[in-house]
Amino acid sequence: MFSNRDLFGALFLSVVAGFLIFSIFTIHPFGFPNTPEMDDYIINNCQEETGANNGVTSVVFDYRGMDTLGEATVLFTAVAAVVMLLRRVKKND
Amino acid sequence: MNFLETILIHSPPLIVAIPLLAAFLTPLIGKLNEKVRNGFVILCLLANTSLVFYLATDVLNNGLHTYIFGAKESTLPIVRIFFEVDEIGILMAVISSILSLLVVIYSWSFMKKSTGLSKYYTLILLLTAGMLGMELTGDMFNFFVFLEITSISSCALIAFWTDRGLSIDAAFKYIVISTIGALFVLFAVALLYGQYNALNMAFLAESIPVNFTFIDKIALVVLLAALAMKAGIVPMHMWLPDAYGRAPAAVAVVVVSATLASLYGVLRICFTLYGGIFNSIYVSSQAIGGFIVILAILTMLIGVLMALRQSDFKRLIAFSALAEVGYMFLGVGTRLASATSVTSYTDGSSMVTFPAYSKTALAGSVFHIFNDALDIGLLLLVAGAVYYATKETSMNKLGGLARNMRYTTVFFIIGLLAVSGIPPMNGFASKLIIYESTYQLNPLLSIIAVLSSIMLLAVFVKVFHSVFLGPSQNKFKDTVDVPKSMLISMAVIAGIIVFIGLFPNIVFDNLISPAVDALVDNSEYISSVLGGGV
Amino acid sequence: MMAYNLPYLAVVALVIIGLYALLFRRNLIKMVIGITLIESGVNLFLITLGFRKDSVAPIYTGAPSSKSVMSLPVPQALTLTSIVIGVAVLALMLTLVIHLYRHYGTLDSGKIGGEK
Amino acid sequence: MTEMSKIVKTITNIAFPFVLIYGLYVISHGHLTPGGGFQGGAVVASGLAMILVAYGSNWAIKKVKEKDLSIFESLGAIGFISLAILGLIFGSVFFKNFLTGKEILFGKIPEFGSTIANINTAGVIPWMNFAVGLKVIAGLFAIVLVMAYGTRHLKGGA
Repeated sequence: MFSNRDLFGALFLSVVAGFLIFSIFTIHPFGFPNTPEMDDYIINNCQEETGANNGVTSVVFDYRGMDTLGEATVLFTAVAAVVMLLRRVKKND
Repeated sequence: MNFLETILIHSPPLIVAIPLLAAFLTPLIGKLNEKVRNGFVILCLLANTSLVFYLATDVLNNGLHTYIFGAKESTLPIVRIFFEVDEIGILMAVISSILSLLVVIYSWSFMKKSTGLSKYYTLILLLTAGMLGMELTGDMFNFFVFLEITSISSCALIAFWTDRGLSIDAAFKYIVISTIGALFVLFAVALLYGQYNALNMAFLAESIPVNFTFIDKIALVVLLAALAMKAGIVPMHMWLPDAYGRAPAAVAVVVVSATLASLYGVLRICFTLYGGIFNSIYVSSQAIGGFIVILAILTMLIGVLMALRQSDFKRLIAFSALAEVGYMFLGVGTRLASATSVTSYTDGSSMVTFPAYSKTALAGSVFHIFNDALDIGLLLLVAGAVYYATKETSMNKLGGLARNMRYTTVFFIIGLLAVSGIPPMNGFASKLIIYESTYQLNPLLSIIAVLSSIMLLAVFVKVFHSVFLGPSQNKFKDTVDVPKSMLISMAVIAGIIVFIGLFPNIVFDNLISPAVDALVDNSEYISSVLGGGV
Repeated sequence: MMAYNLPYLAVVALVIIGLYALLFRRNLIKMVIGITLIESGVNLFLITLGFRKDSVAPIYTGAPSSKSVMSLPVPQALTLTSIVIGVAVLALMLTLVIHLYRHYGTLDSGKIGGEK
Repeated sequence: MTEMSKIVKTITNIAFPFVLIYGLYVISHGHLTPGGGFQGGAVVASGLAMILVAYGSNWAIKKVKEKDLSIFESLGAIGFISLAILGLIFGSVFFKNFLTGKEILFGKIPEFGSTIANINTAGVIPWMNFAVGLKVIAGLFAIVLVMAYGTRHLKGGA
């Protein structure tokens, strides 16, 4: 009663579950990041370098500004895509 | 420093910023009138391509460019985003910018009668920016963001003909596969961040070989699986023929270069991020290499066998593109699988020695990426031209077009010879290198590779006969050849193909082999960031 | 060590349920929901990596006491980006589902691929 | 989507100004309190979507043309990327925060005990917050508007 597609799917699912569970248990325990020196650097001098009180906003707009530029582009692409796909198509080709 | 010097120093971000700025301006300019917008888009891409060429000449002459965003010099715990432009990255950027420039010129008249063109050009510019960002960035999370931009914009472009159910279905398959791949890339980036608290590729490449934990193995497998899936390897290849076959021809060419950008991602992960591992630990490189070689052979065979059965012109070219992806993975797999002996030193570190042919295998695959982007691009543009002139894609209805579409027939012959690797064209050079090197790994591989090339040639000769030769049909009596803008872009690609075909050593020596040297040992990639960047 | 990793189990549960919905369900809307589940699972994983035991949000307004530990800001910025990417992908997929429903009249992914 | 009853419309009229003010607060105080361009823009866009649901898509289509939204969205995006390029021109590196430490608007560096009052800090970040906020408001509302219009004749709604 299991078609081979289901068996293949179940196999794939269990392999991914195995990977996930094993990597979850060997990563650093929750609440105790083991080498947070990059984030400590940001926490300690985000006020002088970027002038923002909010550490996360200083990371979003100044330390990792290119991510947010990519971010704004993703949203711009999605809006352009949705507007293009839902345009009124006249019968041309 | 004169103007050109500053432009050169700031060129990595500008290469990504110019298409983005053009994409944001296009809807506004589109409100003025059509011609101004088309001209503006072509102008921006022309400027961008010349900037890429200018940076390429500088990177090939005096090495790697590093660019830090937001500060002049890097702090010790690397906090900011780095753009690292080395030879392989700029080579892929050259391919992407050439193809997108020619596609925009091609779609000036190919898409003239369609609606929603402002958004169409915006999405092509965004796709170009996404690809170039993927190829230049040196930061893992930034790579994920640009990967996402590329998949969203190419999915929307695939679904451009919204009145056809098949295009929408192809786009839905593409976006589901791309999103799953991107999410697993994000999961692997989160694993690496959780382990080393760093997102910079050079810092990770240096700290991963120090203690190669099991989490790094999982991250490696997840990254390779996700990026190979997006490059169209066998078990998850079904989206590729649908995407290329059912999208407008101009869009299919840009999606080809987006797929090759994901393939660049596989190279970057294999040889830069985990380069230290594959040079020292003998078993993992041979295991993964063997697995990739098997998948590559399967991709080749499935691509060619399915191409034999197709009756639709574009879908046939799509399956031959799938077969070509098999060649590229074959080269990469041979490089990894050919690790022979491990000499372990006293201080516990070990060095894997690779035979001579393994480096040429990788060179063959990088050269084939460069050639194949042009060959498949030309064939898709020819298919678009045939569709533009006759509004027909299934080959049994087509016939006798050679009489009145003279130029397109010439371009098709050039593309046909190039894809199936026949001497005068560029496909031959790269496929010959791949045959040679894989023969030394295992003769069966290169036999299958040669066989599938021959079958590809047979398929395309059949296509040439049924579409271009044969009795001239009355309903195609008055078909005139395609307008000038389409001919120009096809002519440029054909010219490049013929040039590479006649002088392969020029292109190989000063474009491909520095790229392979940059790939094979990542020490220069790491030292330029951690040794205090520019 | 076991007790500390319970939040990660939520991540595994979300990703597995999302994958299950994607692989086994035929209805298009359920597949889109599956992808959103995986999306939120990976975002949750990114956030839980950046937590420190009894820490405060990394914000200096209102002068937090100098000895309070702050949670890591970088994963929160990454999650912000990946949430907006999730919204963008969701909007695109739903637009395609609207078109597929309008063109094929059904949401069953089995009947959609045919030549119609 | 069909129009809602009178009660829903009056409640929306009362609630929308508060949502709008809160959203603009989140955008403009991004560098002081948790929030920023994306979060604030999403709050305002949800307020606008509330109006769209209450008054029905036909009323909304007459009131708001998709063309104007795309103009606002492009302006926001161009504002954001030109701030990055200005960083290149003034601060000699792409995405440089060239306004910190200057005495012009948003130029000061906050000391340790700063409260929510001193908004005049964080250099180019507040400008970027405004640009991204404008873009997110126009973008998300355009998506909701076009989808409402796209599915209008699917269910034969008014």
